[in-house]
Amino acid sequence: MCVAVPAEVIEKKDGNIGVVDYGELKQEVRLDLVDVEIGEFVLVHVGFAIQKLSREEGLSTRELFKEVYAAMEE
Amino acid sequence: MCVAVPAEVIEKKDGNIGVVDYGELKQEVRLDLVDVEIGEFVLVHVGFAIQKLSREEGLSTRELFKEVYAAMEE
Amino acid sequence: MATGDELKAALHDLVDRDYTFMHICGTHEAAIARTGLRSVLPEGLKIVMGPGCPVCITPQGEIDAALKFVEKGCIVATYGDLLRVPGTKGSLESSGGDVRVVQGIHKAVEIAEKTPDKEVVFISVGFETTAPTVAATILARPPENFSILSCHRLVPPAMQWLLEQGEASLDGFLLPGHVCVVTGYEEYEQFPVPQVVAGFEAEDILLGLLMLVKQVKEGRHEVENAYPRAVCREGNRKAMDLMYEVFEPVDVEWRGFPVIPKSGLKLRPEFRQYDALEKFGIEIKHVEKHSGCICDQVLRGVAQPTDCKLFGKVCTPRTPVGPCMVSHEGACKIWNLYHVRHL
Amino acid sequence: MATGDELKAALHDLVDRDYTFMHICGTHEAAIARTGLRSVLPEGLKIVMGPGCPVCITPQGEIDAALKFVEKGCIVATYGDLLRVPGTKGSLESSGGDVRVVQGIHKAVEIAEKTPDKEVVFISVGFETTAPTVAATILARPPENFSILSCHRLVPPAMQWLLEQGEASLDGFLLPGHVCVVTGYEEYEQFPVPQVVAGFEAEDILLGLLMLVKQVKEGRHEVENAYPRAVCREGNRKAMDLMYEVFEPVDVEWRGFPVIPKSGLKLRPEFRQYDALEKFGIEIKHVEKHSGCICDQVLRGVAQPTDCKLFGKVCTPRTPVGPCMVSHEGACKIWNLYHVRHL
Amino acid sequence: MKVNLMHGAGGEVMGELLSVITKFENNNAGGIGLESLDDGAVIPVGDQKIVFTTDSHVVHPIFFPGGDIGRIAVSGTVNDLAMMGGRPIALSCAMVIQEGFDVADLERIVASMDAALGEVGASVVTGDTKVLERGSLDGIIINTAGVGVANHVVRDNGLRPGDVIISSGTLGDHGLAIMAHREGFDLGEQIKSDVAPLWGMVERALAAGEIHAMKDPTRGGFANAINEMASKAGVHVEIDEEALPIRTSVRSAAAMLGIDPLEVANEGKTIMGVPADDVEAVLKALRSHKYGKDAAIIGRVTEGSGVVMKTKIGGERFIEAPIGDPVPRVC
Amino acid sequence: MKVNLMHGAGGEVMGELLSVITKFENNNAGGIGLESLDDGAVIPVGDQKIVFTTDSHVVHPIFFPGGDIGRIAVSGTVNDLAMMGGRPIALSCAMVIQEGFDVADLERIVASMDAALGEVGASVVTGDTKVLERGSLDGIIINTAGVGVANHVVRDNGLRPGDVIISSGTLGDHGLAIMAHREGFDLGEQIKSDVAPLWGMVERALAAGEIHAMKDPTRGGFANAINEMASKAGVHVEIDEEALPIRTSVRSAAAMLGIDPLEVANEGKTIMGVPADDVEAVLKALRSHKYGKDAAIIGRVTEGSGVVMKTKIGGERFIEAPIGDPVPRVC
Ligand code: SF4
Ligand code: SF4
Ligand SMILES: [Mg+2]
Ligand SMILES: [Mg+2]
Ligand SMILES: [Mg+2]
Ligand SMILES: [Mg+2]
Ligand SMILES: [Mg+2]
Ligand SMILES: [Mg+2]
Ligand SMILES: [Mg+2]
Ligand SMILES: [Mg+2]
Ligand SMILES: [Mg+2]
Ligand SMILES: [Mg+2]
Repeated sequence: MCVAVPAEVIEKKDGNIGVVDYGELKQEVRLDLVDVEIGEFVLVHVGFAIQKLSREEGLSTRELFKEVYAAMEE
Repeated sequence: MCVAVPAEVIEKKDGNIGVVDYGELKQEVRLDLVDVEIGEFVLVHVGFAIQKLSREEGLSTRELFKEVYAAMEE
Repeated sequence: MATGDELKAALHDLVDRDYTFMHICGTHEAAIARTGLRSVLPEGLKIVMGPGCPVCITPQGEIDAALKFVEKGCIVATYGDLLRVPGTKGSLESSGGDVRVVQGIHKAVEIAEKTPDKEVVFISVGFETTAPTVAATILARPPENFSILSCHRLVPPAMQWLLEQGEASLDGFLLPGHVCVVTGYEEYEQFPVPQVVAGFEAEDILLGLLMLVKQVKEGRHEVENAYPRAVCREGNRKAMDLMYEVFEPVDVEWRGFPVIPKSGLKLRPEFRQYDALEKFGIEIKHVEKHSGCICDQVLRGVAQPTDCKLFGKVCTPRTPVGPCMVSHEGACKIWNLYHVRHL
Repeated sequence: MATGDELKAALHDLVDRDYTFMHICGTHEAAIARTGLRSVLPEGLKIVMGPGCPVCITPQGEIDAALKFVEKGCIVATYGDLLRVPGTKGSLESSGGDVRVVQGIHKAVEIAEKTPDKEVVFISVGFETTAPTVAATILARPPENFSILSCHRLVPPAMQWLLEQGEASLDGFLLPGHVCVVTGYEEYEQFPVPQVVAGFEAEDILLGLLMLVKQVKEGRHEVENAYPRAVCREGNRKAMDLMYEVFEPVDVEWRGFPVIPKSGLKLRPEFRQYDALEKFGIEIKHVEKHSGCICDQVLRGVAQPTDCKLFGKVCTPRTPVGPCMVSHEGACKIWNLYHVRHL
Repeated sequence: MKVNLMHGAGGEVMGELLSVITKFENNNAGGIGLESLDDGAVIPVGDQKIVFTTDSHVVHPIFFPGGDIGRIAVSGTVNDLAMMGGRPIALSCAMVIQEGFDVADLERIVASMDAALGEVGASVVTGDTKVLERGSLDGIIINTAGVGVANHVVRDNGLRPGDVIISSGTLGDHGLAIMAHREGFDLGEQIKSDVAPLWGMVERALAAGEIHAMKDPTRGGFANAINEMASKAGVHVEIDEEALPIRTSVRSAAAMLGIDPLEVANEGKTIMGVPADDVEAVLKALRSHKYGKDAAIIGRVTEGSGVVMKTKIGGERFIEAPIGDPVPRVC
Repeated sequence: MKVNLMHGAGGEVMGELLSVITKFENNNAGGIGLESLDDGAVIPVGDQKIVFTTDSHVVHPIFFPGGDIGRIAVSGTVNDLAMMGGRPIALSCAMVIQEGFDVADLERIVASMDAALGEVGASVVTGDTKVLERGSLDGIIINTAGVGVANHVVRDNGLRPGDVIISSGTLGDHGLAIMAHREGFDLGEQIKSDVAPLWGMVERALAAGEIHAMKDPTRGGFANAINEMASKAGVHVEIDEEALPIRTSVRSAAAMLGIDPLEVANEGKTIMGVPADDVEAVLKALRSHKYGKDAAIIGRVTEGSGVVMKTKIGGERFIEAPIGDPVPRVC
């Protein structure tokens, strides 16, 4: 469940509030549940950032597939 | 003050209710304030008959005028 | 009934100097306006308006109270006349509440019977003509969710107050026919001025005026009856008895007037459960009139609407400043509609 | 990310017999339907749906309670998803009350701050993904006129219950990516079945399926992570801690299921002032399901929507009988929209 | 400034709102446009004169003695076309419906519209439907627009001194039927609305003689229509109180409710200005049609301004456009 | 049965209501009538083909990024005329206004309507105004009907196998602008409605090549329009997900709100079926106009039925007309 969308943190404000960019669309979201810096990516659900997204891990999904598939080839 | 219209009592019902005819228009009205019989005329105000109208007196308005005016002629 | 032509001719014959008579009945004014009656009167014969419109003379504080019942979520039932009368904050019509126009109090009771889970408040205006219908209904013990805001007024105390002021140089009064249907006219005999009870057809009014002119000319001052088909001296005793069984007279303010002693009607203690003010703990507040309005003078017959600086400018039927511009029976409104536009 | 074509090719290479996996996430089902993902899977590879839609599994009694707050004149704030879910007497959308769609609980609190003279009740549904956002908000002590109806549910107790039933012959589970973002997946390691945490792009799901097939083929049963850019084993500790600071687990009914132990969340005593049920003295009543509906079996993966006699006839998205036809994420609704019409 | 109810009730107050709403620079398609505030517009297309008009209809109750909102929606637009001399050809029908509205009622409304269309040979050819959520609309609003074709366009500003004023029938029926039928007066179905599509009747009148001006006395009633006609033409109109055709039942209800029957809507009448020479023929043509059998001469046009009524008592008073919708009064 | 909100949201459910509302025997004036449920009707008058259409407009908020209810009221009707191949000539404007509505807002709305009219050379020539009391309407409803003239009538049922489907621009802008602007999402003015009167653009396309079918994807969005076009023509349509022009901001908002951008209204777009030979020319003509610069080929027509989308992943799924207005979802 749970629609959640990735976004980049582009501003931090007082009171656990941040501004994120979903892609040509900016919105204020709550940062109560994560510790993030400007420039980092988060997953936003019901107006709250619920987790940081790791760019490196994201890129490595392809690697993950390669690993999985390579393992199978054997 | 007080819009009031003459009407003929054409029916009497239980509970101080009567049906009157204003002239091609019938309506139930309350008879709490008057003692009337079918065929008599009443003056209706806010849905209540507030007085019986005397036909004879009504006709005599013309006489009344004549009296008044005649008296003046002298 | 005598014909209009005969009556007009007689009046023209008779009137030889200026006469000013006051009627104290909005329905008289409405009939006069509707029939263009003033246009057929001999020069010199003037009819001025008194405090005869029960909507006009209902103080703004009472309208504000009615709006409070709306705010409290009550169904407010009343006559159409009251719908557009402005209180301090808008009118019943624009209040957005559940406001029902009813023909009479009995229909308001029917609403209460049909909606037992809602409070129904009937805004009860009117003179002696109307109060007995309210009394008869209250005596039948309406359901518990029903109550009334009594804004009733009695005519003779106001007339007495007017006479005591002695400002207007009046030659006599056209008495309100439908009030007298109920009250009779014995009570008016105390007033030492020419008075004639008149009905509401053009002919009734012409006859009433004729009888007034005649009294003046003959130096009499008594109460005569030009509306005998509906009015007798003793009135409708049954109706009057019912009224006093349920209500008692009380000192009360009239819109544009000060407090007039014993000029209002309050429910007697045994019927207080139907008193909406007590039931909801609401008080009538006095609201100051707009400074420029001379309504009080208009209602006392000492000024005409056109004497008011606001008339037709700041104060119009759409943006009424004073009570007389509010009601369909209000002097200023009627003048605005029928007298001023093109004449 | 791996390309779809590579993933599809790999899956086709690998699948040599029938496999059935269950996802327990409505958003997975929505993504599968939206991308036409089933149409690219090798024959034999089936994805069935579990109880993963928080709207579907909210019992009718809780919707009825939400409608009671409307009746009491409260402003009811909630997610759009709940608007059209039918209670016993209509839905929030058709209730005529002051119902506001909000993005999240913090917006409901803003409404409460702006309308201090009104009670605002937030209907709080959602799994572990959502509950921490509610906890963080409650910890900030919203105003007194704010409260919540907690309809939250936890995933692992339901999964445990499903496994204990052992009805569905499942080869493994696609774990709900966004729940695991918060909870991590350590807790799932107790279950002796192949499980893969997956994201919501078509490629994420394909990768998850690939990893599941591989586990089965290799005779392993463990929890693997196909969504590492968002999910780690420990999840978001901060979010989980907040959640348990504010809520405590409670036995609760799921729509179409019996009471599942420790599967709900209730406000801890120190936050009871925000419990709308206590504040307004309302109790959740159990409502019997429509007899023909096999939603419980659908949600447990032992039946498909098309197995239900009511499906598409009596029960349609416009006239939903069971919970699965209600939500945008409901199995029956999604099948009605994407699978059945012309295929 | 805020819009208030009086802004919607016709007359002078409405004029203020209209001055805002009609402030279009693009207001005329080469014929008679919005600026003339007539019953409809005229658009020249090829060698034809297309007449075009619209009205939104809100009526409570939606079913009333003598008709329903559907019959009004068709008749209102057919009549506005007819008032311009236009034969009604095609109507649009746009319904805005409140959630919860009864579909059976919709069926009745559509059947009623269809019957009214059939009377004059017009069709509803295009439509639109919107459903609003509970609480955002009370019942149903039906808008119709109409397209007609005129051989000879008739305006509402064409009164000339010497013209005779004709009413095609009794006045006040619709307004008083609605009011009497409303809850609380218990007058039931004793007064019937006059709602009717008038093209058939108007067609006969047009064929019988010259008609200088024509208007349907709808919102604001006869009082509003005759004032508009007089002021647009810059003439004085004198009305005979005794000549006004008013049903006894309408008179009775008007007296009881404290309402002037000249100030309430008619939905099946036309007021015409006809040169003296053609009066006989036009009157005969009107009376030959079922909707015109009570047609009567009610006044005359002279130079000057304003509308005056000669009362039975021999007095004179102005007939003014009403301010606000009439409300039943009792005191 | 009672009317419910889904009856007003387009698609199959709305069809049920339409079957009641369109049950007129008098439904055609000799051309294309109500029975065809096209964007508008066609009425032959003299040697001319008159196009006629109507729509009632209810929008919340009434002012939104990129437009307002006035611009929609004009554009919606201009576009329905254009979809039939009709040059817009004259519009009617019927406003139903709630008591308390701000007159300054009315002024803005009228100015906005006037500007949109000016863009295509049409005029508002006739109107109507009703004021409803507080509590009986939420804000304002504007109905416009439109009269146009067509040289060559285009239908919405004319798709033929072999045709190419063109969208005149990006999809989902209006619906998501409205949703994003609503209270509670704080997205402000980042997404702008596409509301625009399209006659100028359509005129160029009509001159450039043959157009077999045309429809504006308003209520129910592209998903509704393309299904209607396919089912009326009895053809199969295949859409390329990757070819669909959707703004990044619209995509972002759609993802965040859980809304399918194909299911929300557009107010300045047209979907066309064009024979393969004319595609280049028509596309070029569309792109030459400011409202068509993002025009794109998005699919093709084959024999069969239904509308299928080829997804990016190489899958297939049906595009169905939505049931009910989309509501933002978060879980
Ligand atoms: S015109 Fe208005 S302000 Fe002047 S006396 Fe009359 S009501 Fe008062
Ligand atoms: S089709 Fe309807 S009744 Fe059948 S299982 Fe699904 S929700 Fe239940
Ligand atoms: Mg007209
Ligand atoms: Mg019109
Ligand atoms: Mg009209
Ligand atoms: Mg439409
Ligand atoms: Mg005309
Ligand atoms: Mg269209
Ligand atoms: Mg249209
Ligand atoms: Mg349209
Ligand atoms: Mg109109
Ligand atoms: Mg078309």
